[in-house]
Amino acid sequence: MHHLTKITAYILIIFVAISINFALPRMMPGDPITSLTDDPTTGMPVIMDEDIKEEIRSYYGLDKPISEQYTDYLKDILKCDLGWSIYYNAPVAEVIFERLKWTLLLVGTSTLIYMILGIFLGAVSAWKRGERGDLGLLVSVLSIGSFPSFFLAMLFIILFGVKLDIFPIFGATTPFMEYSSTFDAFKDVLYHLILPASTLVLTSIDGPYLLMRNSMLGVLGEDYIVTARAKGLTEWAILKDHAIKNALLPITTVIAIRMGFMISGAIFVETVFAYPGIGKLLYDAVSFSDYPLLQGAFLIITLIIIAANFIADMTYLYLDPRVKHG
Amino acid sequence: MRGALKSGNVFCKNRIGVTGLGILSVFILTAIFAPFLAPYDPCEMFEPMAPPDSQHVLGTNDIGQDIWSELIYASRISLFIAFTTSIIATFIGTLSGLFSGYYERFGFFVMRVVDLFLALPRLPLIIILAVFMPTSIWNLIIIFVLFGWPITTRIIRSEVLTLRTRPYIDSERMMGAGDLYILGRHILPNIFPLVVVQFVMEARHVILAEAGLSFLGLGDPTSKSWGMMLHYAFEYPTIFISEVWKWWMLPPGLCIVVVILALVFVGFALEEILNPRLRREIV
Amino acid sequence: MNLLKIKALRVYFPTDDGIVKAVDGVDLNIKREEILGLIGETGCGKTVLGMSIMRLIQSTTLTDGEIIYKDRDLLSLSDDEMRKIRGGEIAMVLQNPMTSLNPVIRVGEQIAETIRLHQGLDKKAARKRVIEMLRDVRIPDPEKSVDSYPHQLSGGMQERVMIAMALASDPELIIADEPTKGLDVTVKREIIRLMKEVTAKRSMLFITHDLGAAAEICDNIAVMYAGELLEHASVDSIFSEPLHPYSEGLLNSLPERGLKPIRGISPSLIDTPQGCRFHPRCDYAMEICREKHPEMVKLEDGRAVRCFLYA
Amino acid sequence: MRKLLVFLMLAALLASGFAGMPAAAEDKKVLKIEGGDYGYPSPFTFYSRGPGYIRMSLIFDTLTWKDDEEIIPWLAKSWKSENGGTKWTLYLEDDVRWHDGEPLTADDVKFTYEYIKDHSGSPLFKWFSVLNYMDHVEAPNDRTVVVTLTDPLPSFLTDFAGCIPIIPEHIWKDVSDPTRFTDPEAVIGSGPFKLAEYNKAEGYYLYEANEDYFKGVPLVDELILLEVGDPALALSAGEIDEASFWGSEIDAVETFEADPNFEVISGPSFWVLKTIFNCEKYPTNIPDFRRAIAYGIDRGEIIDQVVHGGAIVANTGILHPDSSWYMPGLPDYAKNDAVANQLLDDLGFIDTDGDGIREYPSGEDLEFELLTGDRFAREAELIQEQLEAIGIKTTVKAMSTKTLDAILKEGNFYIAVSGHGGIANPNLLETPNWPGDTYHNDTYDSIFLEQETEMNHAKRKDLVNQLQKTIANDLPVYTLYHPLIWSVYNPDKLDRWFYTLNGVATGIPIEMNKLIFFARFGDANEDGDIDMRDVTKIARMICWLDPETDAADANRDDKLNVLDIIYTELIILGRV
Repeated sequence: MHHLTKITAYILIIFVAISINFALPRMMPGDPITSLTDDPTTGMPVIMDEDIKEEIRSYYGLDKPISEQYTDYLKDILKCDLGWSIYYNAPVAEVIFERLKWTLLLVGTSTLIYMILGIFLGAVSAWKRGERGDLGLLVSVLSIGSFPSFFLAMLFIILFGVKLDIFPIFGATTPFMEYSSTFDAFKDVLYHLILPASTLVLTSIDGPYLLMRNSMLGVLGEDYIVTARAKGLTEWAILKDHAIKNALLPITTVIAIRMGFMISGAIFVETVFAYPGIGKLLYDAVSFSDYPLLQGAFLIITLIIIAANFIADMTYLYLDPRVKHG
Repeated sequence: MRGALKSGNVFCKNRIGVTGLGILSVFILTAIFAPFLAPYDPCEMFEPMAPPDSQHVLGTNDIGQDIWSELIYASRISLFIAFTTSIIATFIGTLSGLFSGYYERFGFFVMRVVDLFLALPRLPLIIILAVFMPTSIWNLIIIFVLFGWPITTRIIRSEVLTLRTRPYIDSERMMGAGDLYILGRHILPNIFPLVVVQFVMEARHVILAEAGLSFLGLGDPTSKSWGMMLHYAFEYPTIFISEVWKWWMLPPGLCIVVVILALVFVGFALEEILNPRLRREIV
Repeated sequence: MNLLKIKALRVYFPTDDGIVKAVDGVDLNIKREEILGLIGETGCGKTVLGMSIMRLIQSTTLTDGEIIYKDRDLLSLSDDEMRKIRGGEIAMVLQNPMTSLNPVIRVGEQIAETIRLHQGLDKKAARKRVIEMLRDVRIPDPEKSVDSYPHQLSGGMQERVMIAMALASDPELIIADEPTKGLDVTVKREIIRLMKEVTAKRSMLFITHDLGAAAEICDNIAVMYAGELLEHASVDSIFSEPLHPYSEGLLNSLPERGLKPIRGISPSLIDTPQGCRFHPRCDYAMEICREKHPEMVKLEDGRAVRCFLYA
Repeated sequence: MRKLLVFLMLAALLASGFAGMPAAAEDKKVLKIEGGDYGYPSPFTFYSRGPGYIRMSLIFDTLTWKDDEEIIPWLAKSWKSENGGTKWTLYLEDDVRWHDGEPLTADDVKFTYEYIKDHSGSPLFKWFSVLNYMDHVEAPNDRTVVVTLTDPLPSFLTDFAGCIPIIPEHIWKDVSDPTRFTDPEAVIGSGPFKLAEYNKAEGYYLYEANEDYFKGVPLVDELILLEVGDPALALSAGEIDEASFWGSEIDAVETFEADPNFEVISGPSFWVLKTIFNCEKYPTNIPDFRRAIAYGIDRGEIIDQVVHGGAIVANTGILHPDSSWYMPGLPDYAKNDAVANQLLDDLGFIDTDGDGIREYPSGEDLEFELLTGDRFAREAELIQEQLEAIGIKTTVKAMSTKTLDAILKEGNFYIAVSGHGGIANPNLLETPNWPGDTYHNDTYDSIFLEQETEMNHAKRKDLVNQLQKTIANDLPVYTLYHPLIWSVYNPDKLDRWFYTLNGVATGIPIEMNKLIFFARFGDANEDGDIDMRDVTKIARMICWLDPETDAADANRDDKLNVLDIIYTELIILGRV
């Protein structure tokens, strides 16, 4: 029953997201055809007569009544057809999915690292509450978390890409490298991933760190910790067996919300590092008023975030027996 | 009143909070007295791309404006956007949080709207809106407010929900006190510290978001904010291969970092006061 | 033969508003196989006293005095040595089982933890032992309950789990901190009966503000007020003839004795009243009570009382 | 006399060719260029922008092409026009083969034109809309194509024959939706390169040289285009061998100029930044008011301060000075506040309340919003300052280019700053204040229509001059500057970069013309290769063959035979 309402809620959110995605670009000024009439790279205008414009409009289905466009849109989404990108001149789904893997790699790796690291540091900090180590960690984590991701990315390029010249400064792979083994390919991808991922990790770590620290401080004040201590358990055993699991509970939901932030952060990091992900794509789509692509990228990002929420909810159910059996 | 004094006392003992507040006041004073502090009008043009010297402490930018003066004036724009947005967003969020916590049916609808806002990716939406709205400071503020209130609403509401069940609220109600009276007289003072925390957190968020949007070139290009300075610096073709970044990119970036850090410190200290569990001394 | 001797124990908490003197010069002995009730109003420092024996008070506290357990001063033991005693030789039943059991760990595991730690049993043997323990504390269907989560059990059952947990390593001394708090009358009675049964041949410090429960289970009673002991006597004598006006007041507040509360409120542990700490609420207060702090007076029948009426 | 001279030149050329015998086979030569994703480089899937076309043009050939000076033969070795420019006969090169080995024939050309015209509903419009002029096309034999047009098209050789890529009939005949055909066959062309790899997500292209190319073997074995975050950084780090810069990026260019490892060439951008006036709204509908503003604006200061000298003062007649259609000597409205003030005073816009801002005769302040695209906010701000000096108050309002375009199209503005490219060709003069459309002048419009179909070059040029003159006098727009563009390259990798006459194809101002991959005349001494461009040029000079003016020459075929003979000789000598 509980699951059912949850799932209904998610379906509703997806539906609303789809509707917003549909409506938003259409409420904005500027004819999508306009974007076809000039060339942002060379700035060369193309003056089209109305007939040609009409033809293009009908080709993209922009001449139909809004309601019909909407039902068509819904139908297409069910068929996994996100439309045809005006700018990239290719199916939107294809354009997105080619880039999606890089974003997922970037965001996934970063999320994994910063969550584990943040949770670990938060736990340590809470454990050492009020001591020198806690204060040091707290101030360092808060400081690094105050860096806008693009600023840190720029500094990284200057420091590691230019001054030290030890990391690549753009792209996700070395172009046209012929890898001798899968391991080589893996190494190359990793090599390109390090700077962007570090940027995301460092600028996001304050979230889980603070949460874990607070949550942990809360947990450490709970009676069952006193019980555990009264049993004669070692401090480490108390931390490991009794505190962390409880402290993690409220954080799982936050992981999902942070996932959304991460994808947003990826827009900056991907832009600065020229990393071929969906964040950069979204920005490009926006600047070229490519409605189908914009809608598609937006929808996919929304779906990812909703999926992350869903997974977090499920994880919460799994972790917390009170909800599972309640 | 005594509670407020005590909070103040705890705050002063909190070194992190005091540091944050100190830094913040320096920036606020800089913003207020910018015309007296800046050696030049930030729009006045000199020789472009001059390196730092005695005339221009941080050199000049790509169109010959004094970067030091620009930096000082930028604190105005950045802080103005941040504080205005936070005030409006926190105000709306607090009101809707109060009423939606107090009136269940109203709250149900508000919370669905809030859920929706929170389920949608905030930055991408802001980007799209920013692209199509003519870029002006006020439009930015509108956009940020639009996405700023839901979080406050949710937090305030859950606090109101717990406060509402307190016995003294019930007794007030039994004694015939009006809803508005109870909200204003009993609930509002209790949630006020939380509102302050929300305000600080929202300000932090807006500074980051404004800098981000400006950086992507979606801010108001004619306004001088730190994000806009970074945008122009990033656009400059030799920013990475020359030494220009040291005086053009680093200062505005660090200003953003420091202001955000100050806000985080203040917010952190406030949260410690609100949440006695986090306080060092457990009584 | 004393199992535990507390000598001049002081436990102070420094706070923003001043120093909280939660335990302020307590002398107390617990004999082997004695069940000693520690009674007093909420906030009088009795829980802190229990916690100090276990050394479960955080490090910022100022602690002074001696807690001698079998010739060893618990306060001067190393953390490791203390850990071995905790849960092994001295066990504790905390108040409020609802929050004292870890909500995300199965109760069986929570009990087994103690067994494995102090008796070195393996997982399987520990589980067997846990089921026995659950049977001992009369939890129905122990094979099934062992895998329950705390929230799936009723309050009474949770309390039984707490008791089982305390008994798990066969301790010599149990410190029970208000184990019957929040339980309804019938359940309370069952728990008391159970505790009486399981503590045969053991010593117990039974901390409570429930005089009825204390009367039922305890051999002796110590009355605590504002951080210090006011009276120490056998359960029969104190219930038949309370000496200290505070003890009398406590008894009079019982429903069966007319439900008369003591006037006034418990003093703050920061600014304790001059002279006798109880004098502002005392019907028999004299001039001397305001000025001088009374000492514990040992009476010939083994009772002790801190009151100028008996000086 | 002239003939003799040319023979001498040719002899010298051949001699020098012998002097420098070809070197031994070296390692694979790889050239890496700044790129980015511009679509799968088939003629129907590249992104409809200049760089996309360039990527496609490496694989697909057109009938004619352009170098830095003129139109040159390509798949068509010669041509003639008849019937007042409505009938064009083109003779194809003999032994041209597709990448898959099939021969390229006149039928392929006929198929291409018909196929693209049939599919014009799909978004192929931009580069191929000129096919609307085509009435029909015939292939009387294997090597001859005859195109019949509905109207004369003076730009046939560039916009039609020089722009539409020829596709193989045997691959495309069964493809119903070319925009969704992305099989490997879709990039089988006849061009100097074959596509080896394409990565859309990362914006990488890998091209391999077509060893059997009818014009010879390209100078590089592999060509790589890749997306880099920061071109200047990538160039100095050696990640790429060439990158282009634009306008205010001159600072980066100067860094590279000082670096002996790099060479820099500069070219025209065919791009203009302009102040657009709304000629329908008071007071910008008053020509003198527009002139006053023009006098108030100091274009030199804008170029110095904002662009750092990386631009030239614009032609007030819009067309770029490097375009062959440029008309010099138009009024330039050099900064002159006195004239500006006089004009404004005469119009009755006088500052009566002494606040430094003029008032309308009605008493309201002379105050506007100055709209601008985000990228040109700094220029707009400077203009704002300059106009304030002549008592006109403006507020800069910056917005995205798309929004600005939409507002300009609606006509909801007074003054805007916006820019566009493509000003090599007169067809851009159709709506001079594009993207606004507020300038209406019947004479102007009729001259424009007339020049569109005028086949006589001199006459057409005169008409275009009239258009430019009208713009410069009427000022529906006041042009500000033309940015310069630069190509910075590593000469060790390839040093033949140049800027194409009026831009590649229809006017893409990009230095990557496929001719750079072949030897040039002047380079013969260096490595023994000779550019076939120069050969044909010399041959054409010998034969007095000018494709543009002598298209209908009766002795043409004889002349072509001579050309063939020389060409064959050169091939035998191994110099091509």
